[in-house]
Parts: sequence; C-alpha cells; structure tokens
Amino acid sequence: MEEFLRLIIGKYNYWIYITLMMIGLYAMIAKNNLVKKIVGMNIFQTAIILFYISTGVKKGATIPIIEHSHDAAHQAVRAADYINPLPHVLMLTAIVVSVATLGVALAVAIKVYHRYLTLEEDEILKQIREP
Amino acid sequence: MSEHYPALLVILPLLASFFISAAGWLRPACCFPLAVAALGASLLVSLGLLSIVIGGGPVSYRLGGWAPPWGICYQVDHLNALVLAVVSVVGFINLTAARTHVKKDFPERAGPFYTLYVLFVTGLLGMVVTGDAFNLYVLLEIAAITGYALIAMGKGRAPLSSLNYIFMGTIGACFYLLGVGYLYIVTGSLNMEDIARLLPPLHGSKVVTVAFVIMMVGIWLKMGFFPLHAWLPNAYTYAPSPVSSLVAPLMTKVMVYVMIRMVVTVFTVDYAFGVLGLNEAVVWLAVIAIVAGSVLALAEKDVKRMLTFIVVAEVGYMVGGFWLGNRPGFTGAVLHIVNDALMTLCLFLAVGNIVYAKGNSRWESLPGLFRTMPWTMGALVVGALSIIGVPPTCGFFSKWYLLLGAIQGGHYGFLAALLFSSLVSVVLFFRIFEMGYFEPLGAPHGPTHGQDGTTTVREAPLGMLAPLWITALGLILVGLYTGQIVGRVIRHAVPAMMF
Amino acid sequence: MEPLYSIRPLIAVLVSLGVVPILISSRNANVREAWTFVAAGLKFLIVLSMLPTVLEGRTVVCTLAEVLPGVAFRLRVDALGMLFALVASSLWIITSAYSIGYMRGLKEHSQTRYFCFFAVALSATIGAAFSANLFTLYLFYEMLSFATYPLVTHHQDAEARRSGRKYLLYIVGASIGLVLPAMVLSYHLSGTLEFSGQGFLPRSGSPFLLGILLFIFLFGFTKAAIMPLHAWLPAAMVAPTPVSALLHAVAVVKVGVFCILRVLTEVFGLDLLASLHLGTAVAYVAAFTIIVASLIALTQNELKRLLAFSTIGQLSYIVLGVALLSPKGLTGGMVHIAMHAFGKITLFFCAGAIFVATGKKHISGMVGIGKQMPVTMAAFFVGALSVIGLPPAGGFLSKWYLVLGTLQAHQWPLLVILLVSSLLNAAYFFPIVYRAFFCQEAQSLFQNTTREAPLWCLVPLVITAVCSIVLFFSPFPFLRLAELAAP
Amino acid sequence: MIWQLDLLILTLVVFCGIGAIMIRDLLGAAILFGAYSFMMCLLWTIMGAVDVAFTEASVGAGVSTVFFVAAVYHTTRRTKD
Amino acid sequence: MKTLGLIIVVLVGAVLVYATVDFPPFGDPASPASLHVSPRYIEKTVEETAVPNAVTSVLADYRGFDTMFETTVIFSAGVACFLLLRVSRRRPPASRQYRHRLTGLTFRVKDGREISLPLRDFEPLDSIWTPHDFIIEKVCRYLIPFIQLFGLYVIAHGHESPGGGFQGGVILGASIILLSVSHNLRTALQRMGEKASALFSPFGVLIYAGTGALCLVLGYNFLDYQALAALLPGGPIMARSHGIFLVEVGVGMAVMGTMVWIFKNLASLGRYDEGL
Repeated sequence: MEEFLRLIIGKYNYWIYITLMMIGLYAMIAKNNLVKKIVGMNIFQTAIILFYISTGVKKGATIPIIEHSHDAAHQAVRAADYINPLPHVLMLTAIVVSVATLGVALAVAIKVYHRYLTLEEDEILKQIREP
Repeated sequence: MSEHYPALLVILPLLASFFISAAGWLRPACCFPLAVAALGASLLVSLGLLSIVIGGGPVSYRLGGWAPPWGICYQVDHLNALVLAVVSVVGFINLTAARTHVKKDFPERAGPFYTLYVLFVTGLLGMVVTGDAFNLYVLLEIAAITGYALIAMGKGRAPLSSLNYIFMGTIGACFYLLGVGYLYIVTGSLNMEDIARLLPPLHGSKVVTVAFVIMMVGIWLKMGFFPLHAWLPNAYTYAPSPVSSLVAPLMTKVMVYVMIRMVVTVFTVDYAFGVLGLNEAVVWLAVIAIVAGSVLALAEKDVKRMLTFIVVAEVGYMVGGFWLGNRPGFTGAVLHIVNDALMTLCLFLAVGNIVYAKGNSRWESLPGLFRTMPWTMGALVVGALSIIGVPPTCGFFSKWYLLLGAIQGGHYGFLAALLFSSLVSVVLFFRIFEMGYFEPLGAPHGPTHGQDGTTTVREAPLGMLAPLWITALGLILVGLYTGQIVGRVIRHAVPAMMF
Repeated sequence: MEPLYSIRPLIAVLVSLGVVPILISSRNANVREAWTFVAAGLKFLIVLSMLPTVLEGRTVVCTLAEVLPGVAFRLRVDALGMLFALVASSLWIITSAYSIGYMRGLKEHSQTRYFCFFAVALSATIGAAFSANLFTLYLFYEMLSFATYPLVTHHQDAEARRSGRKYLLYIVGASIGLVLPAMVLSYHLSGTLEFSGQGFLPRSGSPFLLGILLFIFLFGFTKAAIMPLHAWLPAAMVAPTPVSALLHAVAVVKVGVFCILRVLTEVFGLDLLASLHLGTAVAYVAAFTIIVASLIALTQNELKRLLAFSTIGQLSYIVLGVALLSPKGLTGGMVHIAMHAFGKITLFFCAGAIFVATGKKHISGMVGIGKQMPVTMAAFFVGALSVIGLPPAGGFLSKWYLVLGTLQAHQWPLLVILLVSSLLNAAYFFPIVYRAFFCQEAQSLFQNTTREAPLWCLVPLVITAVCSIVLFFSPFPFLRLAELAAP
Repeated sequence: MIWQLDLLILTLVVFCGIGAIMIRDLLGAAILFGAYSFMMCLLWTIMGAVDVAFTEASVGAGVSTVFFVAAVYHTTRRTKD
Repeated sequence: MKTLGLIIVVLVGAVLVYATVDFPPFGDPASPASLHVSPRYIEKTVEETAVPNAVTSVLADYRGFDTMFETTVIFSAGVACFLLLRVSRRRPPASRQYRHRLTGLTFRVKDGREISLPLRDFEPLDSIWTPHDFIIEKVCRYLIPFIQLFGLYVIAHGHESPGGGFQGGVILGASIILLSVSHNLRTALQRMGEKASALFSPFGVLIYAGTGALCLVLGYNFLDYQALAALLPGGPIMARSHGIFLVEVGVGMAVMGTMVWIFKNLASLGRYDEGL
C-alpha cells in the first residue's frame, strides 16, 4: 500500500500529464464543436510538453544558466547542479509547432464556418448529407 | 562540394522558399521559375547522393559541426538515398504539371502556393535524410502544416477535410513525439543510432514497449493505415489537383519509410520481430487494410476518391510486406515505396488532367474520354496496369517480391489479399475504361462516331501532358531497371538479420 | 550447342510495335495499310531468317535486362517457339489482306485503332513465342490480353461490352489470380524461372504441391480454353471476323496452349511429370474438353460460335498430345499448332466472307450457299477436312501423330476419344458443306448466280486453303521443327 | 520547489483543462485555455524550465489566446457541448 | 462517438500508465536522461560557445538545425494563414461616411464621389472604424514602446538570461497586436503594413538559414558558426556566440512578422479592414 502511495506521489507529474493528455484526446475525438476540438488539441500538445519538461527535472538542481565568472579560476561546472536543458530546447520547438498548428487550424475552422455557418460537426455533416 | 550534399539537399529548397515567398509580393512571375530551380537543384543533389551512396556506401553529415549524439546529424544510407531520389523526382515532376492548374484556378495566390509546395517537399526530404529522432518530428510538422494548408485550399468540403486531417495528423505526430520522449527518458539520447546502441539492455522495459507501440500507432495514423485511415480519402479527394498529386504519392510513402527506419535503425529488427513478436498481428492488420481499401474503392463513383482508397490499400501492401520480416518482403516494401509513389503520381496527374478539362472526375464526366483525351487516358491505362501489377510496369515487380515474401513467410492470408486487391483493381480500372471507351454506346455496326471525326480531341495542355507521360514511361523504365534498383540499392538496405 | 546471340528476336517482336506510331499518324487509309503490310512482311522475314539456325538445332538468344535475381527479360528462339512464330507471322500477312477486305467491305469505324491493336497483339504473340523464361512469357501473355480487349469490343455496343467483360474476367482474372501466384511459388521452389529442357522445378518438391501447381498453371492460362474456363472464347466471337480468325483461332488461343506446353515440357519436364503420373491426369482433362466441346459444337447454329467450340476442342488436342509424354504424341501436338491454324483460319475467313457477301451468320441460313459462293465453300470444305483430320489436308498428319502417340503411351482410352471426337467433328462440319452444295432447288435460300465476297477477302482464304493441302504433302519445316522440339 | 504548491498548480491545471473543454461558450473556453496555459507556465517555472515557461507565457497565454478570441469573434460563441 | 472516444482515451491512458510504472523516479539526477547526452551541454556550454544559458546554446548551436526548422514552421504557418484567408478582391463601397471628431456629426458621400476634407477634423467612418476608448487607447500607446524595448532586450540578452529570439519576437509581435486591439487594425497596419509583416518573416528565417549557408560557403559544415571567425572579431568560440546572436535576431524578426501576419489574417478574415 505504502509503495503504491509512493508510486502515486513520486510520479505525480506523470499522472497529471496522462490525465491532461486524456482530456485533450477526448476533446479531439468526442467533442462536437470544432473550436473545442482545437482547444483539446492544444491541451493534448501541452500535456506532452509537460511530460518532456518533467523528464528534465533534477532534484536539487537549478535552472540551466551556468553561473560563471570571468576570472580564469572558475571552478568546474557540475552537470548535477543544473537542470537538464535538452528537454527545454525540444519543447520550445514543440510550443512553436503547437502555435503554428493552432494558427492554421483556426484559419481552416474560420473557412469551415463561413461555408456552413456553424461550428458544430453534426450540423455540418447534416448539411453535407442533405444539400 | 559533394560532402555537403546531404545538407544542400534540404537547404537549397528551404532558402528558395523564402525567396519565392518574397517574390510573391515583389515579382509574382518569378515564383514558378524559382520553385523549379529549387526542386531541380535538390533533384540533382539527391541523384548525386544516390550515386555516391551506391559507389561508396553510407554518408553522414554533422550539422553545425557537432558530433552525434550532441548535435544533429544527417545519415544517408542506401535506403534513404533511394527514397530521397523518389521524393525529389515526384516533387519536381508534379511541380512542372502544377503550373497550368495554378494559372487557371488561383493565379493570385501563386506565391504562397509555391512557397508551401517547396516547403512541403523540403519537409519530406528532411524527414528522410535525418538521423535524429526529434529532428524528424520537426520536419514532419513542416510537411504536415504545409500539407494542411495546401489541402484546405480546395473547393467545397476541402476545409472540413483538412481540419479533420489536422486533428488526426496532430494526434499522429504527438504520438510519435511521445514515443521519442519515452525513448529519451530511458536512453537519454535522440540520435537514432545512439538510441539503437543503448536499447538492447532495455529490451525488457515496459517503457520501450510502449514507446514502440505508441510510435507505430502515430506513424500509422499519419500514413492512413487501415483502421486509422478515416481522414485520408476526404483530404486527398477535395484537395486541388496539383496538391493531391503531390501529397498522395509522397506523404504516405515517406511515413512508410519512417516506419521502416524506426523499426530497422532504432528498435532493430531483433526487437521488433523477435522480442515483441507482433509481426503476425500487424501483417493481418495489413491484410485487412488491403481488403478493406479495395472493397471501399469499389463503392466509389468518383475516380479521384477511388484512387484515395487504392492508396489506403497500397499502404497495406507496404506495411504488410515489411512486417513479414523476411528479405523478399522487405525488398518488396521498399521497392513498393518507389513504385507506388510513381504510380499514384501518374494516376493523380491523369485525374488532374480530367478534372482540368471536365471540372470534376465523377463518373458522369468519363464517357467518351478515350476520344476526347486519348493521351491522358493512355497514361491512365499505364498507371492502372502498374497498380494491377502487369509486367513490365514497375507495379508488377514490387508485387512479385511481396508475393514471394508472403510465400517464404508462409503467410497465405497476405498472399490472398494481394491477389484479391489486384483483381479488384482490374475491376476498378476497367470499369473506368469501359465508360471512357464505350459510352455513349453505339448501335451494332452503326458507327455513331466514325472516322469523319464527329467528336474532337480536347486534350489538356502540353504542360500537363508532358509530366504525365514522363511519369508513365518512368513506370515502365523503373520496371525494367528493377534488377538494378534491387541489386545495387535495396539489397544493401536489407538488415542483415533478415533472410 | 552454343546459342547464337542476336537482337533479331527483339526486332521481330518490336517491328510491329514500332509501326504503331506510323499507323496512328498516317491520315490516308492506303498508307496505313501499306505500312501494316510492310511490318508484317518484315516480321515474317526476320522470323524466317532465324529458321536455318534453329533447324541446325541451335537457339537464338537476346537478353535485355535482369529484372529479378536469376530472372532476366530474355528472348530465346528454339524449335517450338520458331514453329509458333512462323505460323503466326505468316498468317498475319494473309490476315492483313483479309482485314482490308473485311473492314472496308463492312465500312467499319475506328479502323486505325483496329490495325494498331492488331499490330500490338502480334508483337505480343511473337514475344510469347520467343520467351526464354516464365516471366517473359507472362509479360507477353498479359500484353496480349490487354491488346486484344479493344479488338474484341470493337463494335462498342452493349453486347461487345458484355463480352469484353467476360473476356477480361476470365483471362486477366485467371492470369493474376492463378498464374501469378503459381509463378511466384515456382520461383520460391527453384530460384529461377528460366526454361530448360528438363524442367526447372526441383524433383524433391512434394508431389502434392507440384500437382496443385501444375493444375493452377493449366487452368490459369485460360487462353487455352480448357474446360471449364472456356466460356470467354465463344463470347469473344462478337469481334470482327479477322480478329476471330487470327487471334481467336491462332494467336491468342495458341499462346495459351503454347504456355501450357512450355509449362509441361520446360517448367516441369517430362520426366517429372511421368514420375508423378501428372501427364495422364492432364491428358484426361484435355480429353474431357475435347469431347464436351465437340458435343456442344453440334448444337450451335451460329457459324462463328460453332467454330469457337471446335477451336476449344482442337486446342485440347495439342495439350493432350503433349500430356501423353511420348515422342510421337509431342510431335503430333506441336505440329497440330500449325495444321489447325491453317485449317481453322480458313474456316473463319470463310465465315467472314459469307458475312460480308450476304450478311448471314447462322448455319440454318446457309442452305444452298455453295451455288452463290462456290470458291468460298470449297475452301470451307478443305478447312473442314483439315480440322477433322482427313487427307489430303494437313490436319491428317498431326492427328496421325497423335494417334501414334497414344499407342506409344499405351493409352487406349485416349485413342478411342480421339477417334470419337474426329467423328463428332465430321458430324458438325459435313452437314454444313453438304447443305451448301447439295440441296434441293426449293430449299435453297440463294440465287444461282455467283457473287463472291470482295477479292481482298477471297484471295486470302484461297491461299490458306491451298496451304492446308500443301502442308499435307510437304509438312516441312513445321514437322521438322516439331520433331526437334520433341525430345 | 515547494511540493504543496506544485500539487496545487497541477490540480488547477487539470481543472482549467477540463473547464476549457466543458464550458458552453467558446469565448469562455478561449479564456479558460489562456488560464490553463498560464498555470502551465507557472508549473514550468517551478520545475526550472524558465525558457519554456517564458515562451508559454508569451505564446500560450498571450498570442494563442488572442488567436482564439479573434477566431471566435469572427465565427460564433455558440457551442452545444 | 462519445463512447468510442472514451474507449480510445481510456485505452491510451492505460497504455501510458502501464509504461509510467517503469519510468525512472521523478527528478532523479541519476536518470539516463540526465546522464547521457545533456551533461556535455551543461559542462561545456561556456567553454565551447561562450553562452552561459545552456538552453540558448543548445537551441541555437548544438541543435541549431532544429530551431531553424522550428522557425520555418512558424513561417509556413504564416504563409498558410495568408493563403487560406486572404481575400484579394475588394469591392469599393457604394458610399462613404465621415464623422466630425469634435461634434460627432456624421455625413455621407454617395457614389464614390471624391471630396477633400481636413482629416485632422474628420475621420472616415468605414467598416474599420471602431469606437474609441480613451483610457485603453492612451495606456496602450504609452505601454507599447516599453513592451517593444523589453522585447528587444529579451532577444539581445538571450545569451545570459531566459529568453531569446523566439520569446522576444513574440513580445514584439504582441506589441503590434496590442496596438491593433486597442486602436484598430488600420493603425496597426500603418505601423507595420501587410507587406512588411509578410516580408519580415521570410527575411528573418533567411537570416538564420543564410548564416548557416554562409558557414557552408566559408568551408565549414552548415551552421558551424566557427566559420564566422573569419568575418567577426574574437576567436572561434566568440564566433559561435556571435553566430548565435545573429540567428536569434533572425528568429526574432521572423516570429514577430509572422505573429502579426497571422493575427491580421485571423482577426480580419483576410480582408484587412476591421480588427477585433
């Protein structure tokens, strides 16, 4: 039981990311409104970003900006003192991708709206079926 | 200079796309020549790269001068050199055909169109050439975003289909990204070869298993593998002609390449076929994909839409062939990437011509086409024969290897599915030919359309016919050179573990 | 003996393909037909030029490209191939002449298309004859299927469409559904597809598998019209008569039989067949087809359909002869390719000539026609003799060898079947001839004046009829080639 | 980092996420999504990913929300679910 | 659809949970991710690139190639929105309205007739016109320069502190967006026209890719900033630092241009008349 609890608490971030991902995925699949789907898509993407950031965390480490002095005698930098910067870099890219996708998705959604005058998927499909 | 080829391959079209975009504002007439120059250059580079790889084995290139796994590196071996050549050839040929469509349908948006076109090809080339799992994701997104926009340009339902594609594509890409993340969390690396080096001790890990599964699902989503194909037919049908003849041949094929690359280079054949033992199940999925794709195609009354279902079936060919896990199956799958890209290009270009002349490609517009558009229909016949698998068109040879793989692997379900889909293709295409040939029906011995020429030939312009026929002849040439392609390229790409 | 390396086989194949662009672009019908003659003549001469080499027992080889490991796109001229090519290319010249008469006589539409696809079909036929391996054979087999489709459906009416569908369904369906997997399986078993005198399939294969394989091949090459996959042939009779004459009596169907011969002799090999007793099985399938086809032919009223069923039966003679696995039987079967070709093409030409001259298709409407078209009906009689196998027509020779073959193989039942079927053949041909010439004045449906078909139609059928008789007296080179081909 | 705060924000993130997709008003969804992004940004600051947090603050909470609002402004706020 | 969605979601969740059990503990400094590749970035960044912010150095140098394509993604999104939304044909209005600023009187000019009015006193009352909110307008007007200054700072100071081209670019872009939200789109378009924003974004990416190509021309690998030592002061290490700066400027320009571009298209449905 205790071990189970430790599992729950020790990986809290991971559980949350899974939850968020499920929320996002659910919204993308099951929601009827196109903008809601887009919101879901962004939540889905942010969840993955959260996951990546969580992998980079190190207990007892600080942000990855190296403290340095311009004296020659600076002490050696220890990797364990700084949080892993690599996931951050990757996720910067991922955020950019998500905002780019968002822009395109919204543009397309606006086009859809102007053709069918609704954002509800079922209403659109109904219009397609009975023109 | 030749040592910079891997970088130049991607950089040249990338740089050109910025100039094209600017030219769209400043001097719209320059857009098309710039695009042709860019893709032509990258075509030459990719062919050069192919010959280098054939001559001297794999090439690698460190971007920014950093050694992998710290920096990103490009890794060109026999497998991706071949796919690179295919991507650049298809991109280039289709570009030359696109001009007429653009002039007719959206002349005022030529600048952004060519920009996105070139970026799309850049993205695909980058995906194929890269040796870094995360870099692949970024390029995948470039290809995807440009693809979404290009598809959404179409008329009618295109925006809705594109939106659907955006959702599915994003899920697919994110699953892939998640898979990369899972690999990262257990190995700490993003470089494909480095991951492969670190993975064997971790084969028992649940994380690796899930990474594999989720990555495959993501890739399958992107390639439209059967139960995950729902977005594909609409997106490809409603896209403008030059876009569907670009996206349909390339996107799925490149994703198949990505799948092969991931399994072979990252997870290794040993793991995917040995430890997990999923092959049987995946091949059966492929069987379902082939059968379902073929049957669904039968129900369609629009040539373009029918072709999209054929694409779904063809994806089944490649996935199934690869997952047979033996040498002929692998050869067949890789060969089919090449052949199918060319075949679908040929068919979609031909349909593009029909759409250009008739406004749509539904059955109503088919009757009498053999008379009014003989050249287009001739090329369509060549493409169809290739899909059916008639020698000496190239489609026969990949089917041959796939069949051989199925027999060698003892997988008779796959064999039956391949034959079934070939037969269905016969029905599908001859239905079209019949309509183009017979209708309007003549009375027996009463020549309604005699030699005196009651119907006139109204062909598509030469700018569209020439690329079409180059592709059609290419199908036959590639077929005759199959021995060379397999012997000098694909044979070296087959993992040593396969037999 | 050392084969002769030459590109002549390739030229022989390509010459008719190369003429297609000229045919398409020529505006004048006379120019177009002149080019057809040029192509046909050239093709015949090239084939003929290789005859001495082949008669020496050597082969002519031309390799184009290695497409699969161990499988090349290769042409090879051997005795059997030469025999077939000689028949096809010589008859093309005659048929071209006949086509002109027929098509112009009926003022058919789309003649350019017709001549083009005819040329392509001939290319495919010669290619099949010269194939050095199963792959090349399959290539030309498929090419022939697709090239003949526009010819079969030439009339572009509802019936043509129906027949065209049937034609494709049977021929392409079987070649993809049956031959292709069988080929892959053979390749899997042996690693090659190259024909060899002893057969290339491994002797060690499981008999069951090999048996299945043989029957897949046998029924897969539907062009041979082995029952029960024969229904396409009567349906294909909607085509213009020259097409039926050359393609559905000579080129297409014989390519099917030719494929089966190749499979029997050079894929499996006679020894393997003998050791597994598969030859007998094939022979009985063929025998069944012979009898049933002849019986059905008796009931036909439409002349071309009758000829089609007769063809189905005659094709199985060839298969039967080879399946006997005895030297005489082999020779008989192979030479029957030539003899039947000349006989049957005469019959078809006659049917076409009657149609052009009178518009009649049905036998019941031909009572007394001998009065009006004596030359045609005389030729018809010669053709019938040849097909039945009576002297002095060439068909007698091949049937004679077949009978000897059954004796050599000690297959008494098959001998009986051969004789019975000959009687049946006579039973469906002789009444036509009889009623054409010897009917009462009152029954005759025709005037007593001679009014033959146009000369372009008449001359070819006289030539083929004469050939049939000449072949009885001097069967060289066909008999010599057949003897060379039979081990 | 203070784990209680961490937990609190994580939970808030989930609630904002659920809220954004449940609320029956698209403008509300856009705003809630902005809040969600901002919570996310805080979370990443806590986890030491300052650059990412900075980006998320400007992109996710800023520009993305503006995009959403712009899109909703030109379409409709109505939603059935 | 809802049930199907639920099933899929639960399935995916279960698979992910299944894997999570085998994850290294959260925040473990000894996890493979912290031990294999990343230590080099932390330990060598100052030494190899003279950039203390490891994120910046990895972003723009070690994995600079990714970032170039990330910028390209943004650029292509801008082009995509333009392609999809921009309406090129615009019909001239049948009649125009003008409003006197002081009195609020409006009058109408019919049939596209041209009249000359002192624009200081009159403002055109077309579809672009939105009622002014004095407070918001003034506050934003004073705020925007500072926002832009901050944006520039973020770009320039990415080497030492959080931030960089991307964040700075977004902030710069946001300042223009703020302008168009608080005033109207025309004001924003006067500051940064459509053509300007549309050219800014390819130009920015071009700076990035061009820097890389320059390295290639100078005989090094693509994006190997060492090559710039031939052109810039300081040794190869400082050249890397400078190269990173150049690239960050490019990113900033591209992102600023694209954000504004996308916003304008989205907010005006590609008609470029009325904003939010």
